[in-house]
Amino acid sequence: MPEVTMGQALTQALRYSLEEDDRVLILGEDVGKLGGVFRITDGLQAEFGEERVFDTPLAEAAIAGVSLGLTMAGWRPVAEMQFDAFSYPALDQVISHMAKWRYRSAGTLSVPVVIRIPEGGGIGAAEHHSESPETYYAHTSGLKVVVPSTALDAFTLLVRSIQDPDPVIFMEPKSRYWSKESGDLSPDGLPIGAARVMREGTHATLIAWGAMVQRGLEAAEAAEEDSVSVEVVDLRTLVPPDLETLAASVRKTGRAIVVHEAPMILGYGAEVVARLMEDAFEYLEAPVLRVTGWDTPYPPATLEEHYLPNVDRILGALERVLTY
Amino acid sequence: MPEVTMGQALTQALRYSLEEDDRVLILGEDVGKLGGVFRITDGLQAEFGEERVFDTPLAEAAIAGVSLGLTMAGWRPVAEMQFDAFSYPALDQVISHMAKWRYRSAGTLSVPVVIRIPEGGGIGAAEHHSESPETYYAHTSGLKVVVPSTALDAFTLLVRSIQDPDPVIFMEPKSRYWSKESGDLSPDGLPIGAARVMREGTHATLIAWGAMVQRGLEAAEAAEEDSVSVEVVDLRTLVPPDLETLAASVRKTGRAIVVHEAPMILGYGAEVVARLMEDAFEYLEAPVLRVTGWDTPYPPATLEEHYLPNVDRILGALERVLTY
Amino acid sequence: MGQSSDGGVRILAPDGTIEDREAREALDLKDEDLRQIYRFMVVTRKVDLESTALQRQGELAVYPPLIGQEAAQIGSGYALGDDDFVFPSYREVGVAVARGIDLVDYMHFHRGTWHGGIPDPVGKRFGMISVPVGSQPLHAVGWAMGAKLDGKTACAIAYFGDGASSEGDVHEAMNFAGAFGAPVVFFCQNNGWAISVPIERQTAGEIYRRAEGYGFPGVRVDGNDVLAVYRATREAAERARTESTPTLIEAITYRMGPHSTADDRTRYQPEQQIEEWGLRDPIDRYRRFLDTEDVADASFYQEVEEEGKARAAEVRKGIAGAPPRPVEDLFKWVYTGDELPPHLARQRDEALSMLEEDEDA
Amino acid sequence: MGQSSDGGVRILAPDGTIEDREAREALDLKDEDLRQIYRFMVVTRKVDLESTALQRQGELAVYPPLIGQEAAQIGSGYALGDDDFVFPSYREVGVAVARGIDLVDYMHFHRGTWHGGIPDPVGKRFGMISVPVGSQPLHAVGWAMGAKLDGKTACAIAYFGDGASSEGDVHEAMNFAGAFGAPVVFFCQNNGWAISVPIERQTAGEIYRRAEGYGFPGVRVDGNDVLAVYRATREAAERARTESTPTLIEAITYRMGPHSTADDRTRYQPEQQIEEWGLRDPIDRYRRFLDTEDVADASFYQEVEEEGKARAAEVRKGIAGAPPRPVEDLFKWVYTGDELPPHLARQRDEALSMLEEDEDA
Ligand SMILES: Cc1ncc(C[n+]2csc(CCOP(=O)(O)OP(=O)(O)O)c2C)c(N)n1
Ligand SMILES: Cc1ncc(C[n+]2csc(CCOP(=O)(O)OP(=O)(O)O)c2C)c(N)n1
Ligand SMILES: [Mg+2]
Ligand SMILES: [Mg+2]
Repeated sequence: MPEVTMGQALTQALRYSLEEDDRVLILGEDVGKLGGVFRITDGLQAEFGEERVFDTPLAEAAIAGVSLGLTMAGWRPVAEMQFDAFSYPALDQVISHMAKWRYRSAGTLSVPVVIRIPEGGGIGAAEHHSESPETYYAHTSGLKVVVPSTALDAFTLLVRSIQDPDPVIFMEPKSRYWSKESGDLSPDGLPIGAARVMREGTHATLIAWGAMVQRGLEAAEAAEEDSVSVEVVDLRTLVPPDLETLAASVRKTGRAIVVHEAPMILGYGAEVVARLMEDAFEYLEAPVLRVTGWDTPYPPATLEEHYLPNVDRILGALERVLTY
Repeated sequence: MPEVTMGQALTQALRYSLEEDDRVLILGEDVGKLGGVFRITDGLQAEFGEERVFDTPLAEAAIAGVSLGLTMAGWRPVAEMQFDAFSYPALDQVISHMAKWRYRSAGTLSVPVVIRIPEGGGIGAAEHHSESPETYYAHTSGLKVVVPSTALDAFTLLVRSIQDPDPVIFMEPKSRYWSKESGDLSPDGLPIGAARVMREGTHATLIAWGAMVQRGLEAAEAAEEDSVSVEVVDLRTLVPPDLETLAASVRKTGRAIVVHEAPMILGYGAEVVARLMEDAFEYLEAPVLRVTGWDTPYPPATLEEHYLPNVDRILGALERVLTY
Repeated sequence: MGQSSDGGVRILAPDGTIEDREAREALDLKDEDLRQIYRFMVVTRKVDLESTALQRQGELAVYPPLIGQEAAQIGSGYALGDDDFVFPSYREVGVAVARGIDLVDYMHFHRGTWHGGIPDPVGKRFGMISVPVGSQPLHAVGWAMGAKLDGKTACAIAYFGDGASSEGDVHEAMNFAGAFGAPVVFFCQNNGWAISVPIERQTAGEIYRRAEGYGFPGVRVDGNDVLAVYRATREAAERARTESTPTLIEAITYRMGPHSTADDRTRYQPEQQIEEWGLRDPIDRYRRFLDTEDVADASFYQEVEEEGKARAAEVRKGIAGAPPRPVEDLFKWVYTGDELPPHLARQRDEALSMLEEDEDA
Repeated sequence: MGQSSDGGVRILAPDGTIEDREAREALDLKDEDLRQIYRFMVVTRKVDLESTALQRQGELAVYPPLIGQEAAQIGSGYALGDDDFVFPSYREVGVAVARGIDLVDYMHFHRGTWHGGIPDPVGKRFGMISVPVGSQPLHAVGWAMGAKLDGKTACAIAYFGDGASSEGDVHEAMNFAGAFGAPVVFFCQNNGWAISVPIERQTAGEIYRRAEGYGFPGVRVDGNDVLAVYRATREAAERARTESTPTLIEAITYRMGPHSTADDRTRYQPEQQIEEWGLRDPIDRYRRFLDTEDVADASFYQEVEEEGKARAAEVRKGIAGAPPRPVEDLFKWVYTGDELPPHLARQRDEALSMLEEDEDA
């Protein structure tokens, strides 16, 4: 079976999409010759030409706004924001226009834009390069928010995001770019909007997405050594949420924790807890706890290990819900 | 006892602050001669001069960024964003700089900026004029987020926000600008960070802030006719949250709902639910429910009554938690 | 063309006499076009006044009058080709008139029946009504880049105000247009005010000169001279289509009405300034030109007057008392497809059940 | 001053001979100043190279070299007064040298010991290191507006790159500065590249000409001629302080190193271009000038060489192996005051208890 890294799978997804649909365009800062700072667009300009894969001036609001205009001319732009925090200058275009165009035009405009955002910490980067801004997008009605956790699924999700007729914020957990997975890349995997159970378990459910899925799996393995059986759910899509899979797992286990890198206050974990409150209340044997980044700015690289959820903190939270 | 509207109380708070501290400045679009589109800065330029109360060019990122620079020169800027959705172009300056300067400078910079944002719907306005963007700010570590619900408290909270050494996002529930309250304006009311119980009750707790506090009180009154006793808690401050007051009320009543205008997904209600899950789980006799705006863009004026939580929807949710 | 001291290039003097005869002769406008332009200006004026009246009567939620800016809007709108794409702000009823947009469709925006603008913006070549100031030029640039990629010979025109010129998005749009050679005309109506902020406080520069910094031409035109506006836009659109060169046009005009029907301009707008500009009314000026050119007679003016009234009445008839959309429309267009995602389906069901309760009560 | 075809005004020719003698005579620089400028350039070069080495050895997380830009940075930094305030981007080690900033303090940023820049930015008149491209000129404008309100005669100088000039924030900053008459110098180091994007793709315009659109002067200067940069900055700062007139300076220079130590520039930067610019090294050029002016002898050069090495060694000594900050610092400066709000206190307690567990384990 072939082995690919998540980065390679994403490149393949872009190549596949450029080949399948000649209306797909790739734009962003340094996506051309350089292939992006993470090389996700590596080789694509050479292969598909400067008209379909092009560098833009350094202006993120413009990258988003121009992408919108391109959809009006019938194109399907896939825009790259260089890092998480550099997507913020584009927030106004995304919130006021991208998320709302279809609605505001009473369904007469279609907005097939994908914004790719490498996100999250754990790679020792400089400040503003390690944030997890999913809340800003997930709270904005009209967007879809997708976060792959493994290489093969990254391929599926990115292909499907580009095919999607609605705007998709596609968050790439950058600390997992080099993670490998074996198997065939397939455009027909699970759809957007479906969560998946990564590991079955009976005592508690651990809910995560992106880079924290792997961390959760590690914690689940460690727990197993103490004969604790943890079910790990990878959300894959934050919006629209897969309410059913989420509730089903917790109805079964009766206990849950949710893990994410973003700060706690209104991190997506809050939404998970609120949904479980509503959909699984009578099954809950303990409060659903959150293991998250602290409610501080993202710290400098030398301290990030004390900021990001690690296996110990996850095990601590598991213990609390199991012994409640 | 003198009676004031919330709008007047806010104007008074600005006047008081300009008088008390000659480093306080007011800036924004149309805050000068016009007195702001809601007249909150009415008369202040005439009274305090064009150096302390001034119009800016039409550029919100600049209003935020320039405010930051002013703090470095020892000023305490109070900036007005004209409407909720027009604060979005400033999000990058707020998230990447304003919220983080004190932290990033290891405590050597102080950032006494207040950004005033009229927010919320219910006044029949055009699109982009009725949003409730508190989540974007509350999720951003390093900011304080304050929302008054009544005239007198608006005075206290705004004066305290301007005195605060940290950046405060001050959300003004615009549909309540014309609401009246009798009593003396006092800078020494409850501090930032403290919630308040607006009405005591025993059967259920209704948690709200801003405009929804009044709606909640109306619902509580209607419920009383059915002999249901609802406690209404006004959060006043979304960040830092008053965890104690919140938990105490729900530990007492065992049932709760939270009401807000913003969409449900990651509206601040999600955080309230998550906190109650953690701090009041064993007291809960029913799931904590959310009554919110829908997960759609804010609708056109002619349909907003079907979008905003109204007394009927609140009563419906109360009934569900009471009969659970 | 003649060059007024600071009011931009002109063909007509303020009194309607021809200031630049050579330019006038060179215009590619037949008598019929000259009459059509007048017709559009009058229709615009009537519809605009009627819309203000409709707002006063509670039929529109809010309305931003364009009175005084008819020459800027009709002159530019009339200069466009069928395939060219308009990206308006929120004050472009005149452009809508010139482009044959259904005005009742348009007015639903101001009534608050729905958001965003007219249905089928792509088909009608008339983009979303854009309230976030300065946000739409980027859409124009994106569309223009896309049209160019397709080898189309069409241009986009982005309308925005003097206030909008301060926004970062407008700068980014112009720089992108220059860098990509996007076929765009940036049309700035400098009407002297951004709500209460006069142009002198908005910028210390001259807006049209911004173009120099992006490597393409900038022109200041007398925005109350419909022929000068027409000509400048025509040239700019041509340059865009054939040379992929953007142009920034700054049309100097004046906001004769309040910022919107919600505005109290007595707080800031000097009476005298309004009076002065009242003397430079763009319709009067153009009519004096038509009179001297002898392309229209009394019956034409009479007919236009009637037509203006009729169009205004149509708008009233179409919009007054128009019912709100059904509540389920709240959920329909958040995402593509008839089936709502589960979280939204729940909310739609709740909203509809509330309605039933209301009906039952 | 002389005017090169497109490389900006100069005093020195690329070979270090004096091209504009009048301008050279008019400089307010004593021999000591001339030597000090050289000293700063050499120190900067040495510290810069050492920092790259430190990164390669794992002592810094990432480092953006400024090699090739020493004249732009020292020339401008040296032209400032004590009260003037520097607002840097992330590549201004040279400016820090010229301003007497503690370089170990500075390098902690690149080591990732802490964020943001040096401690006490206000006291040191050296603002936050700003990674979000183009975001800092607004802070400069705000500070300058505030200083002017206080009647101070000081100016702010905002450093940014050619790439940054495309960001909306930079436009808004310049327009505000013009509108408010803020005493600011906008100093753009056009080093030809924004990571992999060359200036020709960044904009179709010339950056210094943007100033015209904001109503203040723009100057293009040869950024590898330290005297020309000094002179342009000196004049701009003076204009800012005494006339409240901003200036935009575009210094044409070249990024001789990679974008940062994480960059692979072989993918995009033409070898030949690097070689060409290598011949225009700003330090060599200035040294040739010093030689002909006879203001320095061999012992001076020797001494400067030693000093450069010593400063580089100091940086190494101060930064290599520097321990991380204590974990409780994670929570200290989110808000003012020793007492944390309850939600943060909980988290701090959890973080500290995890540490104890680690220690116990
Ligand atoms: C981003 C943004 N900020 C503020 C507003 C509020 N606002 C609406 S119109 C306006 C003034 C616009 O002036 P100008 O661009 O000159 O256009 P005009 O209204 O004169 O046609 C303002 C401040 C807005 N709609 N969008
Ligand atoms: C807002 C933002 N977008 C993107 C980046 C990523 N980035 C860092 S430096 C850089 C290029 C900057 O080029 P320029 O302004 O010319 O400065 P230089 O690096 O050449 O000194 C980019 C794209 C960023 N830091 N901030
Ligand atoms: Mg205007
Ligand atoms: Mg550069």
